[in-house]
Amino acid sequence: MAIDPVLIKKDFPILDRLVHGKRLVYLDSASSSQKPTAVIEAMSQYYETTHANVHRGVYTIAEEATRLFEAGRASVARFIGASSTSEVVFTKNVTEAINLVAYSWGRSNLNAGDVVVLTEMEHHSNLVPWLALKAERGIELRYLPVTDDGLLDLSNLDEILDGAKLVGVTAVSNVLGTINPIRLIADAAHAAGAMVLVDGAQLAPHLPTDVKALGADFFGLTGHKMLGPTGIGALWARAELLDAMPPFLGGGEMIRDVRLDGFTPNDIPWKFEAGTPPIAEAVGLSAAVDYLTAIGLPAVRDHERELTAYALTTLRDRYPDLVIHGPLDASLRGGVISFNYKDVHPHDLSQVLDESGVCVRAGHHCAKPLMRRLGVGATARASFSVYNDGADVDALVDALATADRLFA
Amino acid sequence: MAIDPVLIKKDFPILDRLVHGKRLVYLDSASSSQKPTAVIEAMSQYYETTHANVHRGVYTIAEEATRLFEAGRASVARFIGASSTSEVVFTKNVTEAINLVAYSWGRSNLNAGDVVVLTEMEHHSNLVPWLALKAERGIELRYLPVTDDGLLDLSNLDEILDGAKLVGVTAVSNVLGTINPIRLIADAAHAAGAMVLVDGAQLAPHLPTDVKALGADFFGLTGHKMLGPTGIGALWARAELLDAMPPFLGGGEMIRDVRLDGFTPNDIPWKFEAGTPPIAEAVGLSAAVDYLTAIGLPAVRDHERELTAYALTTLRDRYPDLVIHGPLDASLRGGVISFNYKDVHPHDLSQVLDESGVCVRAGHHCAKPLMRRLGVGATARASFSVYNDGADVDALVDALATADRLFA
Amino acid sequence: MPGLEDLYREIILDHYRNPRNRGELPIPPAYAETGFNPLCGDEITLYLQLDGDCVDDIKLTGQGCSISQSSASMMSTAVKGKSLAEARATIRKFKAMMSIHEQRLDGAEDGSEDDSGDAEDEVEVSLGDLEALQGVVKFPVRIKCATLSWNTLVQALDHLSSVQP
Amino acid sequence: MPGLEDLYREIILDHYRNPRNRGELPIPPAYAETGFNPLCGDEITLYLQLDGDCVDDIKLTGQGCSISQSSASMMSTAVKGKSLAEARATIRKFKAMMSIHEQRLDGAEDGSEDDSGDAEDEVEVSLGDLEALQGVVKFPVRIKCATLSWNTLVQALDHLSSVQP
Ligand SMILES: Cc1ncc(COP(=O)(O)O)c(C=O)c1O
Ligand SMILES: Cc1ncc(COP(=O)(O)O)c(C=O)c1O
Repeated sequence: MAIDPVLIKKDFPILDRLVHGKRLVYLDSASSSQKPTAVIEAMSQYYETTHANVHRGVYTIAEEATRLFEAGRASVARFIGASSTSEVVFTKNVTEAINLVAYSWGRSNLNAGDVVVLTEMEHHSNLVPWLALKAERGIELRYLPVTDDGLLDLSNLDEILDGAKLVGVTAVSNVLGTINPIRLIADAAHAAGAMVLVDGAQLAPHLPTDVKALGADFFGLTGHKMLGPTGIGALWARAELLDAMPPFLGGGEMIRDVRLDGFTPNDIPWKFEAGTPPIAEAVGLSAAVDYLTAIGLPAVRDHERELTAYALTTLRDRYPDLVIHGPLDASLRGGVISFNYKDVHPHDLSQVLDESGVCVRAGHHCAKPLMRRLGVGATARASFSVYNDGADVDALVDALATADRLFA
Repeated sequence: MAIDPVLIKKDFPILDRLVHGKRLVYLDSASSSQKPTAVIEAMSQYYETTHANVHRGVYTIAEEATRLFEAGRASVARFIGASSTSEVVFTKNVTEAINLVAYSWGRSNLNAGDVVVLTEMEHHSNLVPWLALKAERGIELRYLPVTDDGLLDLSNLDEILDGAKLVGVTAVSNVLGTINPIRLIADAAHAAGAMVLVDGAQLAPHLPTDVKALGADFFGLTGHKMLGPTGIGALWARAELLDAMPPFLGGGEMIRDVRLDGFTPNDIPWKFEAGTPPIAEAVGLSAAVDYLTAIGLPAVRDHERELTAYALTTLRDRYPDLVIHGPLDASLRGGVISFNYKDVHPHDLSQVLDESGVCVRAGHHCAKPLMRRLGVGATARASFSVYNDGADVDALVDALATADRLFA
Repeated sequence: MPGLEDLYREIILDHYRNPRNRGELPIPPAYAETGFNPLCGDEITLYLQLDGDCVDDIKLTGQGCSISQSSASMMSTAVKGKSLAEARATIRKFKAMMSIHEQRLDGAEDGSEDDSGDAEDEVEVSLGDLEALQGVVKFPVRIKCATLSWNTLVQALDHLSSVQP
Repeated sequence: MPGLEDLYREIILDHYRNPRNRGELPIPPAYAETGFNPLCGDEITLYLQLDGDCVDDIKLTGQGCSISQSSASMMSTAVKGKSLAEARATIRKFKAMMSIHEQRLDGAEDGSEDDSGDAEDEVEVSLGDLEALQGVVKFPVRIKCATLSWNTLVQALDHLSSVQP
C-alpha cells in the first residue's frame, strides 16, 4: 500500500495550524512526532469512560483499565516481534529503558575494567548511563568510530569487541539518519561473548522492527517519537535476562511481598514497573502502534525513503553549498537530514525557517560527541514521518532562500 | 466556598457511566482519581495545537510547548509553596520521586549502619527503595509504630530518631486516612540531625500543601491521584539539596556537556530529568492544579471531612459489626475508610459492591506491613474526592446489604 | 444478581467457611511452598508430603478471599491420596477450565500456562466439587484467586521432582 | 519579515562575522571560564585578566549562533578596560534589557537573575552597540543565546572576587 499524504495529513490535527500565517510544516519528527486523532481520542476516551488504577481493583472499570493497559503491552510486544508480553517493560521513555539496563543489569554484571562498547554516534541517552557507570565503577568504554561518510566504521570490529560484555548501539542515528547493520554487529558481539543493547528510538517509528531478527538482547523504544504520547517508553529484553536481573525502582506493583525487613519482587515484567504505570499512555501507544500497523511499516519506510531521496536531491541541486551529513544514499538512511549552510548558524537557520512555518531542529541533537566528530558545534536537522510529503520538502527548500537573503 | 457536588460531578465525564446498569459510584480515589474535562481537554488541545519536544527547538511550537511545560512546573511549585520552580523535578510518579531520593541522595549520603526511620504505615513506595538500600549497603531501618487507634506512636520519637540521617513518612495514610503530624516529626528529626522526606501522594490532592510549613526537605506527589493524568509525578526538594545531589538517570536534557570520556550535568531541576519529559502530562497536571485551586483546597478539605464523618456515622449505625480501621474522628483523617466486615473477605466485598456500581478497592493497598500490624490480610477501602457526595456514601452503605444476604 | 449467585455457589462458601486439610505438616518429611497473589495480597502455604509416586498428605495455611480459599480447599481434597500423574492431570484439567478466559483477555500474559498444552493427557480425572468454580471465568480478575493454590502446587511438585528425579 | 529583520540587525551580523577580542590569554595571569547552553550546544570560553580593579584584557573562543557570538563580542568591547564596578553595572543593565521578557514568560525559572534586583546602581553606563540586541526579547528562546557570555562573565568575576577578595 502506498501512502496517500493528503489523507494522512487529515489524521493529524496539528497540521491544520498556522504559524506566522503560514501552514505548519513539521520537520522535527526525529525529536518528537505529532499524534493522530486516533491516539489523542483513545486517551481522552479512556479517561472519560474507563480510568482506574490497574492490577488492583476487583471492580468493573479497574478490570477494564487493566485489560486495556495489558492489551497495550501486547500491542507493543507484537509490534516489535517479542515472544511474550512478559518481555515488555513499560518505562517513561527510552532513556529510562537504557538506564534500567545500566542500573539493573549493568550494576550486577559490570565491574572495574569490564568493557562496554558504544558508538560515536550514540544519543546522550545511550552514553551518559555508561559514563556514569564508568565514573562509579571504572568500567572501560570503547567506541566504534564513524567514517567520513557517516557510517559505523566496523573495520576493527573484532578487536574493539574483544573482551566486551555489552555493546550498546543505536539502530538508526538521530543525526545522520544512518541505518546501522545491527544484526552483523550483534552476531559479532555474541561471538565475542557480549550482550547487545539496541537503542530503537529512531527505528521503531520508521522501519519494520523484529527484535529477534536484529539479534538484540535489550531493545528500547520511546512512545512520543512513534506517533504515541509523551510519558511512555518500553524496554524489551529476553525473558531469561529480565528474570535474572534485580529490580531497579522499588515500590508498588513490583513486589510480591513486603515485610519490615525485606521484600520479594514480583514476576516480570511487573518486577520492573514500580508505582502506578503510564496507563492512559499505554492506551495511546497502543493506538499509535495500531495506526502504524494499519498503514504497514514497509509502506511507511518506502514513503520516507522516497521523501528523503527527494529532499537530498532538491536540497543539493538548489544549494550546492549546503553540507549534508551522513550517507547520501537514501536507502542507507532513515528520514533524517542534518545539514550546515555556509556560515549561517543552525539556530539562525531554524529561526529563519520558522518564519515560513517550517520547523527544523537546530543544535547538537543530544549527540555532542558526534558533533565533535563532524567538526561542527551544531547542525540543522529536518526529519520526516508518515504525515510529510513532497510539498513539505519544497517548503523547506524555498524557505532556506530567506537565510541566503538575510545573511548574504 | 462550599462545594456543590451536583456541579462538580458534571465536570467528570466518567461519572455519567453506568456499570451493571447502575450509576458509577467511584470510591477509589485514593488509588487513582478521576479527571475533569478541563484536564482531559488541556492535554488533547496540547496535542492538537502545540506539541513539540521541549527545551530544544527554536521554532514557534517548540517554544510554546516549552513554555507550557515550564508553566506546568510553575503551577506545581506554587501549589505546594515551593520557593522556586527550580526545586520541582518532574518524575513519572511519586514512586520514582522517592527512588530518586534513595538513589541520588541516599547512595551518596548513607552507608552501612546509617539509620533511616520510616513508619509502619508507609506505602511500599516508601519502603522498598529503603529496603533495597538496606540489602545493598546495610543501612539500618527503624520504624515508628502505629497505635491501636491508627495513629503514629510518637512516644519514643526521640529515641527512634537518635542518630538517624533520614526520616521518611507519609503525610496521610492511604489505608487508615490518618493525617500525620509532619511538622512535629520534622522538627524532632531536624533536631536529631536527620533529613525529612514526606510522601505527599495522599496529601496534595486533599489538603492545602505548603512544603515549607511542613518542614519537609523532600516532598513527593503523584499526578494521577490529584485529578491529573497518569505518567507524571514530582519531587520537590530544597535547592541546596538538589544542587548537591548527583544525577540519577542519565541522558538527554540532564546534561550540560557530554564527551566520550565523561559528562557535566545540567542545572537543577533539569539535572534530574533525563530524556523527553512528560510534556502533555505536565500540561494536564497544571490544569488539575488549577481546577483544585479554583475550588480552593480548604473547601476541598471541608467537603471531604464532612463526607468522611457522614460515612463513618452511617456505616457504623447500619453495620455494628463493621470493623473500621484508623481514627474514628474525621478531623484526624483524610477521606479514606478501610474496613473489614464479618468473615466476608474484602475481595468478595468489592465484587459484591461492584454489582451495585460501587467501586471500592480490596487488598493490601501496597501496605503489607500495615496489614500485618492490623492483623488482617486485606481490607476493603472506600475513599473520597471532590466529586463524591452523600448519595455516594448512601450507595455504599446500601450495597453492603447484598454482602449480608449472599454471605449470611 | 444472577452473576453473583453464579460465583458464590453454596459449595464454594462451604469450602471457604470449612476449609478441608487446613494446617501444617512437619518439614521434613513434608515440603512447604508459599504462593502470593502480589496484586491483592492473598497468600497460601502448601505442605506437601509424597510417598513415592503418591500425594501422601497435603495441608494448607494462608489467607484470602472465598474464591482462593475454597479453590485451595477443593484442590487439596482433589489431589490427596492421588498419584502424581493424577494430580498433574487434575491441575491441567482445572487450569483448562480457567484459562480459556484468561487467554482471551490477556494474550500471552501468563507464562506459567505454557506446559498445559501438549502434555500427555492419558490419565482420566474428574473435577468433582471443583466444577463449582466454573462461574469464576465470568469474573476474569478472580481467575488469579482461583488459580493461586494450583500454581503453588505446581511449584511444589516441580521442586520435588527436580530434587528427587 | 519585519520580525527577523529586527533580530538580525546589521551590527549584530557584523559582530558575528568579525568578532572582537577573539582568542586566548595565557593562564595565569588570565583566568578562563567556560559557559554552555546545554539546550543548544553553544559554548563560550572567556579569558579574563584583571589589573587591580580594572578589566585589563578579555578574550573569547567558542562557537554559537549569531546572537550568542555577537553578544559575546559586544560584551567584550563593552567591559574591556572598564572598572569592575562599571563591568558589573553593564551586566546588570544588559540583563535588565533581556530579563523583562524572560520573567514574564517563565516565572522564577532563572535563579541566576537573583542578584540583579537590589544591587547599588550608582555607576552610570551606556550599552552602546548592545542596544541592537533589544530585538531578541521578541524571540524568547534566543534570550539564552544572548545571555550566555554574560553569565559566563559573571561566573568569572565571582570566582576572581572570591579568590582575591
Ligand atoms: C501514600 C502513597 N504513597 C505512594 C503511592 C504511590 O503512588 P504512585 O503509584 O503514583 O507512584 C501511593 C499510591 O498508591 C500512596 O497512597
Ligand atoms: C537515538 C535516540 N536515542 C534516545 C533518544 C531519547 O529518547 P527519549 O528522550 O524519549 O528518552 C532519542 C531521542 O531524543 C534518540 O533519537
